[in-house]
Order: sequence, then C-alpha cells, then structure tokens
Amino acid sequence: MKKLAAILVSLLLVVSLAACGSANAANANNAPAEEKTEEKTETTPVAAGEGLGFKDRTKNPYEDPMKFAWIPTRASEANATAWGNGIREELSYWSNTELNVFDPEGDAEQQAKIVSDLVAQGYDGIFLQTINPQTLAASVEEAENAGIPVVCINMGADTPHAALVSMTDFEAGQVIADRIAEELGGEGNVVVIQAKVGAVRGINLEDGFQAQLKNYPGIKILDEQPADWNMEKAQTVMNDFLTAYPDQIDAVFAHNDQMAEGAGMAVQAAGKTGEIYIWGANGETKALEYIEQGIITGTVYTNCKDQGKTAARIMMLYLNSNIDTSTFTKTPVTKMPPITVDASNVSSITPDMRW
Amino acid sequence: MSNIVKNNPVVKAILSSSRILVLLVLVIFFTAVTKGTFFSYKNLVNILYSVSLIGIMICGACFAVLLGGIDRTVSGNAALSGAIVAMTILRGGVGGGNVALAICLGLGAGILSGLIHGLILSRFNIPAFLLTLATNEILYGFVQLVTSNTLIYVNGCTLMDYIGQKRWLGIPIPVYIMLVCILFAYIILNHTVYGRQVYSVGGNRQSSELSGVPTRRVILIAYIISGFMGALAGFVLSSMNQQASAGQAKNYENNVLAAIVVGGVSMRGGSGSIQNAILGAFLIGVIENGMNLMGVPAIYKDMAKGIIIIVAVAMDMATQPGTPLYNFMKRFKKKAA
Amino acid sequence: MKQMRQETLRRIISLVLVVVLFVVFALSTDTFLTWDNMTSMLRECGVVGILAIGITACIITGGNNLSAGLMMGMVCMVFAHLYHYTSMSLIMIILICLIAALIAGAFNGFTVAVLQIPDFVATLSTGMVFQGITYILAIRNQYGSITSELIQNPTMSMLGGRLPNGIYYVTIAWVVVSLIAQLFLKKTKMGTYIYAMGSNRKSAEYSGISYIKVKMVAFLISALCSFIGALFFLGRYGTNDVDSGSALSLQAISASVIGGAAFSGGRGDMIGTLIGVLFMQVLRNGVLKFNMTTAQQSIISGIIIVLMLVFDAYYNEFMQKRTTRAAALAREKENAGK
Amino acid sequence: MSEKNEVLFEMKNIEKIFAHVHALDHVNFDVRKGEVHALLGENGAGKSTLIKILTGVYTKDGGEIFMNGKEIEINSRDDAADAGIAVIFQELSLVPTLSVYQNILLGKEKSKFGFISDKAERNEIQALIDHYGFPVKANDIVETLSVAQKQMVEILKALATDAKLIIMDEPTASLSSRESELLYKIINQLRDKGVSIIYISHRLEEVFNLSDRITILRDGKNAGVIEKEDIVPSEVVKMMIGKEISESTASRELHTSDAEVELAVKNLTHLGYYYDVNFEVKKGEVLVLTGLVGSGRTEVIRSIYGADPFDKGEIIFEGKSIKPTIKKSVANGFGLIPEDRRTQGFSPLLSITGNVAITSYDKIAKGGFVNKADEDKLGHKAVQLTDLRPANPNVKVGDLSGGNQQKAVLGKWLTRDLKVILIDEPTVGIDIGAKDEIYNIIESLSAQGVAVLMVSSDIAEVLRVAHRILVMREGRIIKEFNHGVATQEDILLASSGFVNEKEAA
Repeated sequence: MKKLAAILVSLLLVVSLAACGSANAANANNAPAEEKTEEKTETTPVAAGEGLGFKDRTKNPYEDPMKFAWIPTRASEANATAWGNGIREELSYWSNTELNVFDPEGDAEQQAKIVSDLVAQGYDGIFLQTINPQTLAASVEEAENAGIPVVCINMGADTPHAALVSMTDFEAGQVIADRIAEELGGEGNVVVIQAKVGAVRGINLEDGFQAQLKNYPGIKILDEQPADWNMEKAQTVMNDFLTAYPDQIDAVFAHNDQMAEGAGMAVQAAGKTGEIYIWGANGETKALEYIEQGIITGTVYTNCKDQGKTAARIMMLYLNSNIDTSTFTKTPVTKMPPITVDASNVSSITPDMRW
Repeated sequence: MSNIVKNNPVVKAILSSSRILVLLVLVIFFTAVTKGTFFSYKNLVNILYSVSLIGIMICGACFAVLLGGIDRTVSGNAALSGAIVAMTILRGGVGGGNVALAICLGLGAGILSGLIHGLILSRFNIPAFLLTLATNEILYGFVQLVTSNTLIYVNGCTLMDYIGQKRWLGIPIPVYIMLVCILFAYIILNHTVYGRQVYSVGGNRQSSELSGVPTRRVILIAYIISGFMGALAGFVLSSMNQQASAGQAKNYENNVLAAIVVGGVSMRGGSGSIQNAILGAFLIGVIENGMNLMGVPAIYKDMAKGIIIIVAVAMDMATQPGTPLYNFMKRFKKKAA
Repeated sequence: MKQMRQETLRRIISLVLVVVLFVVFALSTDTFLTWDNMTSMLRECGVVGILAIGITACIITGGNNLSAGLMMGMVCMVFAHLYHYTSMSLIMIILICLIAALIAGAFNGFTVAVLQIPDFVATLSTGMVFQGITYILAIRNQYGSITSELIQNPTMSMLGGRLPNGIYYVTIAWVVVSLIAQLFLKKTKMGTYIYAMGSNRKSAEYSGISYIKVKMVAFLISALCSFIGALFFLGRYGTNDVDSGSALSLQAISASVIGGAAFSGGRGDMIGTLIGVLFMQVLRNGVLKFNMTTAQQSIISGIIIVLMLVFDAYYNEFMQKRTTRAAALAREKENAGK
Repeated sequence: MSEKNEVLFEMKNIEKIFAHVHALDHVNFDVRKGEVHALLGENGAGKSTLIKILTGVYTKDGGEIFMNGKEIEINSRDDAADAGIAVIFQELSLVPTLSVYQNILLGKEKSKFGFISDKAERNEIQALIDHYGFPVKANDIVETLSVAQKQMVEILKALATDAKLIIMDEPTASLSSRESELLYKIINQLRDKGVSIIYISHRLEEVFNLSDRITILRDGKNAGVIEKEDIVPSEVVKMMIGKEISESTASRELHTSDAEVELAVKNLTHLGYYYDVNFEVKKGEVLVLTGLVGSGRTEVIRSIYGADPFDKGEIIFEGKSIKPTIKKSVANGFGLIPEDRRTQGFSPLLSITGNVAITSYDKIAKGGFVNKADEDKLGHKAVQLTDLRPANPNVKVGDLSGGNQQKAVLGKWLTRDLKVILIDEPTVGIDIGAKDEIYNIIESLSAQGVAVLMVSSDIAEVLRVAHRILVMREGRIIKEFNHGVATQEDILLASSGFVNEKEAA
C-alpha cells in the first residue's frame, strides 16, 4: 500500500519533469564551478533608451468588475488600517470595484508569496506596503510583467513599478532631529526607542535622524534599544532608560507613535512629564491626543487616509490609460508632505483628517 | 567551614536550587556593572512590571504543563479577550459600553476556549503542543474578525485607564494583578484538593485513575484556568496600551514556555511549582533589564537568553541520575574529593 | 485483513485529503487549476519542504527540531555577510555556509544528546542562539543600522529560477532531496537505527546502537536541509533579512506530523512528509483563491488540521480496542472449543 | 533423542547475596548440548537471579561458569551474547515500528558503505523462518503481530546470532493453548538442531512433557536434578515446596463462621477473560484467588472494582446489587492494590503523604481546601500502620524500595475505613523480610473485619494468609480449598492442570 502512495506522488512530479526535457537544474549540493566574475552592478534592468511602452487595456476600470488587493506589512497597525480605509473610500465610489486585504503578519517571504499568488489569480491592481524592498522585488516584477500595476504605499520594492506614494521616513527622521536640537538649544542627550531589529521603516527613520544629528555635535545619543513597535515593551525600555540615566535624558525619539506613547506613559509615571521631549512618527489619532494632553511632545503627521486615496487615484489613472507600467525604468514617487505636529499646531489636524 | 555550609538548611536550599544560584550570580554581576543602579527599589518595580503579563499567563499555562501538556494558546486567548473587551466598550452597543459586561465577555471567551481545549485534550490523546499550535491560529483568525483588522483605540474607560496607567503606592496595577494571580495559583496548587490531583495526575495518570481521581475533569479544569488567565492577561495588556489590535500578544507563548522551563517545571508533568515558574520569569526579566541597563546592544539579548536557558536546564539535568552530565559530575567530584 | 501500519493508513488519509482538496479547489475556482498556479504552489512547497525533511528525521528519533528555520536564516546571513564584506568566490562562501550549518547541527546534537536537555526545550533555546548570530552577522549601512543587500549573482538567481516550461528548480530539489532522504532512511543502517531509537530506545541501545550517535546524525541531516533550504531561499528572494525563516519551523513540523510522523517517535518517513507539505500548500493556496480574508483563511486551515488530529487520535484508540477485543474473542472461541 | 552428554554450559556453586540475604547459595547447574533443561522453583527460589547471572544482567558473588569445559566470565549482556547465550524475557524487547527482519538483524546488519542489501537480508531471514516453519513473514511489521508471533521473532533473533543456548522465561504465559502447541513444536525442532534451551515455567504439565532434565531450586539452593524418565509430578512438587511455611500468627479458622457476607459475585462473565465466576467474601475473611498467570483472576477483581467492564452476572455488596465504577467503589469503602505497582500503584514524584492522601480528600478537606495538619497526620498514620522504615512520610515514593513502595500503596487504603480490599499479587519483587510485614498487615485488616479478596500465585503466601482458596484456570474456578485442608502440592497441581487423585473436600 505504502509503495503505491509513494509512486503516485513522485510520478505526479517526475512526469512534469520529463515533459520539459533534460533538467539541467544545478542541484544545490553540487554547487556550480563557474567563478563569480562580473562586478556587482547597479540595478538598471531595462536598457535606458527604450522609455515608455504602451499597451491598450481592454477593461474600463470605472465600469468593468475590478479586483484589487491591499497587502500591508501588518494589517493590525494603525497606519496600515488608515491607508486601507483611504483606498477603500476612494474605490467605493465605483461599485464595480472589489478590495481584499491580505495580512502577511510582518513576514517578508509570506508577503512575497501572497503577491505572486495574486498574480496567478488575475487581480487587476495591487496596493502594497513592502516589508523588505529587496525581498519583494522579484514578485513585484512578476506582477508588473503580468500587466498588473503595483502601487506601493510608504515602502516600495527594489524594482521599477507603477508608483510609490511614500511617507518620508528619512526626511521625518531629519525633521525630528532638527526639532529636538532646536528645543534643546543644540546641547543635550537623546535616547532612541527603535523598531523591531531589521525593520526597514525603522532603519530609514534612524538613518535620517543620525544623518541630521551630524550637524548638531552637542546632541549625544545616550542609548538605543528596540521595543518591536509595541507600546508595552516601550514602557519597559523607557523605564530602564530612566533608571540607567537618571535625570540625564533630555529627549526621546521613538520610531513610531505607539512606542512614543509608551515612553510618554513611563515618563508620566516617573513624574517627569514636560521635562523630557518625546517625539514619535506617523501621527495616529492617539498620538495627537497625547500631544494635546502634553504626554508626548510631537510627531510627524501624515494624512494616511489621504495617502491611501492618492494611491487609489493613481491606480485608476494607470488602469484607465494604456501606459504599460512594466516598461518603467524608474518608479515615479509622490511624497506625502510630512507635517511636524506639536502642541502648537495639533488642533490644525481636524477630526476628519485623523486616522 | 564546609560542614557549616553543608548542614545549614538555608544554604543547602539555595545550593540545591540551581535557579536561585544563577539568579544570585546575575543580580550581583549586574549590580556591580551598573554601579548600583540595578539594585534599586524603582528598578525592581520596573522588572516586576515588565514581567507582569508573562506572570499572569504563567499562572494559567503552569496547570497545563504540570499535566504534561503545553498550552500555546495563551497568546491567542489574550488577543481575543483584549479585542472583545475593547470592541464592546468602544461600540457601546451592548449595554452602552458597560465595562463590567465587556470584561465578562472577554474572560468568558477565554474560559470557552479553555473548555474546548480541555474537552478535546482530556478525551483524545493528542500532543497539546500540536493541537494548540493549530488552535492558536484559529484564535488569531477570530481576533481579526472581531477587530475587522483595525486598531481599536479605547480612551474613555476609567477602569482600563486605571489598570493601564495608574500606580498605587508607586507600583503599577498590573503587578498587583500578577501577584493576585500567583497567590490564586499558589493556593489552588498547594492547598486545595484540585491542586493535589493535578500533581497526582501529572505524575501518573493511571495510578490516579485507580485511586478514584476524576482525571478527565482535572485536565478539563486545568485548560479552563489556562484560558481564563490568558484572557485576563489580554485585558490587562489592552488596558496598558489603551488599544486592542489583531497582532496583540504575538509570540508571548514562547516567553511563557521559556520561563516555565527555566523555572524547573518538567515538560513530562508532575513536578515543578508555580513559585519556581514565576522565579523563571523573573530570572529572564532580570537578564533583559540588566542588559538594558548595561546598554548591551539588542542583537546580543536573544543569544544571552538562549544560553541562560540551556545553562539553567542543563544544571537541572545534571542533578538527575543517569544522564551523561550527571555521571561526568560524579566522576569529577570523585576526582576532586 | 492484515492490520495496516498506522502511518501507512495516515498517509493514505492525507493523500486522499490532498486529492479531495485539489478537486474541490479546482472545481470551485477557475484560477486554481492553471499551470502557473500549479508551478507557483509547488514552488512554495520547496524551502519549507526541504526543512521538513530534516525535521522529520529528528521527529522519527522521538525528538523535534524547532531551530531548523532560524538555522536557515543564520546560514543565509552567513552567506550575505561573506558576499558583502569579503570577495570570496561563490564556492568558498557556499563551503563556509555548509560548515557553519554542520557546526550548528552538531551544537543541537550536543545540547540534546550530551546535555540530555529535552529536544523541545533545547532547540527552542539553540534557535535563539542562531537568531543572535544572525543579528551579529547582519550587514550594516553607513549609519550602522541593519540592512539587507541584494545578491547579484547569476548562479544564485538561477537557483531561484525555473525550467523553460515552469517547474521551479526548488521543487525539483525538494523532490530529489526527499527521495535521497527516503533511501537513507529505508536502505541504510543508520536509517534503521533512527527508527529503532525512536520506536524503542532501550531495545535499540541493547543492540549496541549509541543514542548520541543517532541523535547527532539526525540533527546533522536537519542542518544539511537548513543549508540547502538557505541556498534556494537566497536564490528565490535574492536577499534575506534578520527574521528570514523564523516562521518556517512550525509549518515544517505540522507538515511532517500530518504526513504521518508521530511525536512518540519511530513513525513516519519522507514520502509521508512530502505529502504533508503538499497538503499544507494545497490548503494554503486553495484557501487564498476564495478571496477570503486572512482571518477566514487561518480559521479554516486551523480547523482542518484540528479535525485531522482528532480523527487520527480517535482512529488509533479504535484500532487498539479492536485488537484487544479480537484477542479476547480468539481466546473465547478456543475456550468454548475445549 | 540421542543422548548428548557433552556439557555446553556449567555453573559451579554460584553465590549471590542481596542486602545480606543469600539469594543463591552454592548453586550448581549445567546444560547439555541440544537439551531442553527446565528450571523449576517457587517464586523467589532464585530462578530468575540464576538466569540473570548467566545472561550478564547480574554479576555473581562467587562460583565459576564454564563453557565447553573452559571457564568464562559473563559480566555484561555482550559477554553473554558472545558466548552464544540468548534470552527471551516476558516483556519483549522488539522495535514495534520496524519489520521482522530489521528487528532480527538490528545492530548486526551487513552493509556496503552503509547501504544495506535489503533483498539479501529479507531472503536470509525468510529462509530461516521457512526452515523452522514459523507462521510469520520477514516483511511483516512487528506491531501488527500477535504476542505469539512476536515471541517467535525473539526466538529468531536468538537463532540469527547462532545462539547455542536460548533461555525462555514463562514463554507461554500469555499464549493460547494453540499458540503454545506451536511453541512446543518449535522447541523440539531447535533441540533436534542441537540448540540447548533453558525453560522456565509454572505450568508443570508443559514442563514435564517438554524437558529432558529438570533442575529444582528451593530458597536459593539446589533441590535436585531429575532426568525425564524418572519424573514423578508429586515428587517434583514436593521437592519444590519443602520450604517451611512461616507459621502465621492469626488462627486460620474464621472464628465467626456466621460472619455477614460483605461481597458476593453471581456468575460473573466477561467474554474472553473469565466465565461464570461465583463466590462470596465474608467480613474479616481472606479469600484468595490463585492460579497461573493469565487465568483471569486480575480481570475479575478489576471488574469488581469498576476498572474493567463485564458482560453478564451480578456484583452484590452488602446485599445490594451494584454497578461498580471506581468513584463509587472508593466511596463504598473498597480499595485496590494493583498488579503493577510502578505503573498503576503510586505517583513517583509525590511524597508518601501525597500518595496516601489522594484517596481520602473527602475526609481531610473542607470546601475544597486541604487541611495540611490532617494530611500530615494521615501520612504518619500510614507510615505507622504499615511499619514503613525509615518512618519519614515526606520521602518521594519513587525513591523508596520495592517493599516500602507497596506499603505506601497499602497506606493509601489503610487510612480509610475500608470494607473490602482487593489485593493483586502484593509481594511480587519484594524481599523476604518485607513480605512477612505485608502479610501481617493483611492479617490485621482481616482481624478488623475487612473483607479481603486477594490474587496470588505464590503458593506459600496463599497458604499463609488465606481462609479460603479458589483455584482458577483459563477463566473458570475449578477448585475450592478450605484452609487447613489444602497443601501446597494440591494447589500447585490444581492450578497447573493436574487433578490430584485425593479429591480435596
């Protein structure tokens, strides 16, 4: 009986092998002998001269049934929800559209698998917040070549695709560095509460912050510890900072609002509210309220709902045009203006803008 | 000198329990390196606070482990109960955001999940590790349904704010909740008939059966307690964060398991105590806190935790006769004597 | 009827389930049974399937290996580190990666067999150690933050490639390694010892088989699989990040148990695991087709796995009762005869 | 059967001392080539100790072992294997998930660079099987085989290592008579091929037909060697039993014969296990069910206790017919001392107090909370009642000696007000000293009016303790003895199928 099962399965696979002629697969364990010759070149896959290609699209995005997919890094995060709502709101004006959300739960490979699977299912458009631009490069290219425009939100892929509607993490890092330096008068100590080790968004914020700090020699980074994007870990990390550097901390930079709120809680518990400047990023509603309550100093607000709407409009534009986005040599980027929000201008963010 | 040490009961107790020994060494080391800031009342409170969630979950999961099963759904139950509480309060639909009802629904979900696990695991002999691996996915699926994959921000609830933010006598409320749960688990395990039955069934299910112990009921109740504690931890977590999200409490089950194991609770069931399990959690909390205070880069923390667990469990194994390490130690002592 | 072996029957059940799921998905959505979808589904089986082979070897010895995925992530990082910071030839890098994997496997074996720490706990902690090594070796940008780097190498990208008609090399490698491992298990001395050690350790040790040697071999096989998996992982994605592979261990364990391996040891083989992996991917791929939200997907696949576990446990109980009853009746018949 | 006088193995004045008790005292034993040599003796007469020395499990404290005339040392299982000695223990040591041929050649596979030539091995073993005509195939998986078939695989395993001597310990215990017949045929075949066999069994009938010679051991000493021709069953039994029965203190006659019937069983039947079992147990009476292993005695008391179901018949307790479950039995004042202490008797990691108290929490706990003081008192009471030494109730039961473990299990029930105690083989694997103490406990229970229903195959123990004796064979009660009337021979002969001419009253 066991023999039968074994033969059946291997037959299924072997037959398909035989059908395609000699498999010259470089089997992994006898690694190829060929030397690594060429230098590591910059990624410019398509010859520069070709330029924009055109292709007539049969479907009218505003009437024919359209299937869209939205794949954030983690569906449960506030900004991902806001982008999703923005896209849904925009697309809902046309009843022929359908939007499905897929949650890779922060796993880059899982996100890549979902994208390449959606291609096989014949989706019309993909909205994507990539977890890791390199990991997603292959599957985004696969989608584009299949004629599916990929509009990325906030984090693109290392391959030309339809569009990137990006927050400005690097610039946000710089802006926060400037504001902290300004508030501290160029002198003081900062602690950084980082994102999950290896999270690309966290790295961009960190790089912008460090780059800008070079112009303020007086500002010193006392310590950096990750709190994996979540609030309760940030409270613990901040408590440890306060214990390790009693009365030496002048400012806190957290890679997202959640962690800034956690830091705010810890500082409040230590009775030092107001003495320590606390900056987050994203601008979720809870952070804005914490600014109003004075628990945290400020954040870099982006109107994520608006960002989602923009991405949806760009998608509909491409789908209605006969521009073949797979022939792009560079991903066009629209940047959402980062609005630095603190107690002074927090009221300017009206409730409908809050997400 | 050696005989004074040997027959002094306190010293013997410390020496025999390898975990307290490791803990003492760590505390002294960290205090020295951080020039005293480690060994302060405030820092102790911080450590307790950082361990409170895991501690509450341990008070539940410990029952399952003592019966030889491993309950991975502590995180799923936590996420689900947090989401249910937040949704009920926020939506204000049922009973107008009445907090008491929300809590009942949340904890009820935990108890229901524990009931279902208990029924399956007491009736069929399936490795609990594998069953709860699959059911944890199901629970997180339900959390996504409840929160429809959005972040639920709860700011109006006084009780949740009190638990999450306020302190009493300088100590955060979750620490008190953890202490109450530990007391509850300690009393149940050490002073009630049910506790005795857990240890008996964990040690030898057949002999307990023949002594008239209702083994199936014992296993069922264990998983109900585990579900309840997971849900309670979820409620506290949502109070701390003033929010509930679909990804809440992810991977907490590994920390809970690591702590229970470092606490010397045997995976085969029947031996180990709730105090030691909490000690295991505290030990891991001390390591994390100590490394933070020393400014150890995050990249070394995981490795340190892994090595500490291996050392702690290996020391335990060395005390069990028959293992190569035990024989090696015996030969070593003979040579030394 | 000759009483069938337990895992033979389990394998038939999972095979039947695979076919049933296949037919259900094929009929209900037209996007399932396309050649593209088939090849992409078989591609998904690749890396997790290769890891599952190594983990099955560990499970058959009566143990487990939770660190397989994180070990793969570590091997990827060793490759990326050497590729980025040194100008070694590809061969040298691959060789060093192999040695690193084998050392990690030996470390697993040492923790389990010599320190006698229960497999489950030991591999949980060694996994953390491998995670630490991955962090330390991670590539840094000019600000010192961890970043990941695109590996531009024709040979490596070929590993991620596919045959002209569509079958991916990783699928072929998965099947080939499965068959090799199956031969190893069924045809070699050490293979028989792995079964013997898992099924009845005392009797195996009485026949002169060393527990430490068998455990070491099982963990080295698992390390080799993590190494091969790592190469194909880099081939496909062209890069890695610090938590590559962290979720793969649990998927691989579920697949090998569904394929017939039992935690009690001594049961299961590579063909069963192959079917288990196929089952998981058909389920995952099929469920995606129904535009279900990820919530519904995880609920449905979770419930299917739970139902399978319950059926399996119920079936074993039923068979045990049947054999004791049959023995009693045999005695009864014979007794009545006297 | 040609006279094979060439001695294969000889053991001269073998000594073995356990905790200064002479388990073996100058024992001589020899086995000729191609001979079936039976080893007979009461439980604890030293049979298994002698075999364990020959197979390297124990090391001898004195005496020599010769093989073909040359002295050899056997200190480990490997030495025994090298000397060509193979043993088949009761609990078989096969690998269930491997096939027959893999089991037989485990550890001894021939292979080229690690690869086993499957076909060659399978054919080799199949040839061996066909040679002896065993009803099993080389390719079968062991777990799908019956107990008899598994035993044949064990024998094959011995033959495959061309063992010169195969030791069989109670091989037919759990076999049906048809399967036993097959085993006898195989033993005869082995004998004709020159393989020597040491055969240990309580079934005298079987022993007398099969063996060429019988060596009888009594209390660790040689009690005689008899050739096949001059075997007289009653003589053999007399030589086996000669052990003086340690006079029991309690008067053996039940003083109040009109004591009330505590427990009655009316034609109890459980198909395949036991049939039409009828008996009564009075208050204070010790009724013993004796007979060979596998005669259904354990199943009877487990059904009475509620641990096993039964098909037909009635169980009447204090006049009322009851449908027993374990919970109700414990509440009604029943107690069970299970057959296998280690797996069924106690929880090894719990202290004596922990194990003892587990049955009496209805008494010492109020509202679910345990009263620690009462619990400790219970522990001390159990230790004191069973005279457990060292008298410390906080020791883990897993760390105690066999005798003390049994006392702890007894303690579980003694501390409750018992009405009926069911005891299954109380003194298996317990040293002589502790045995007496357990008998005293049983007698004190009977004195307090507790109905004692005991299962035992140790004839001396049966006579020492029992008021009335029932002999069971293949699930039926075939004989009843009132104490004082029965002698050890009667019981032994009855339980092994020889109906003694002098019909007991």
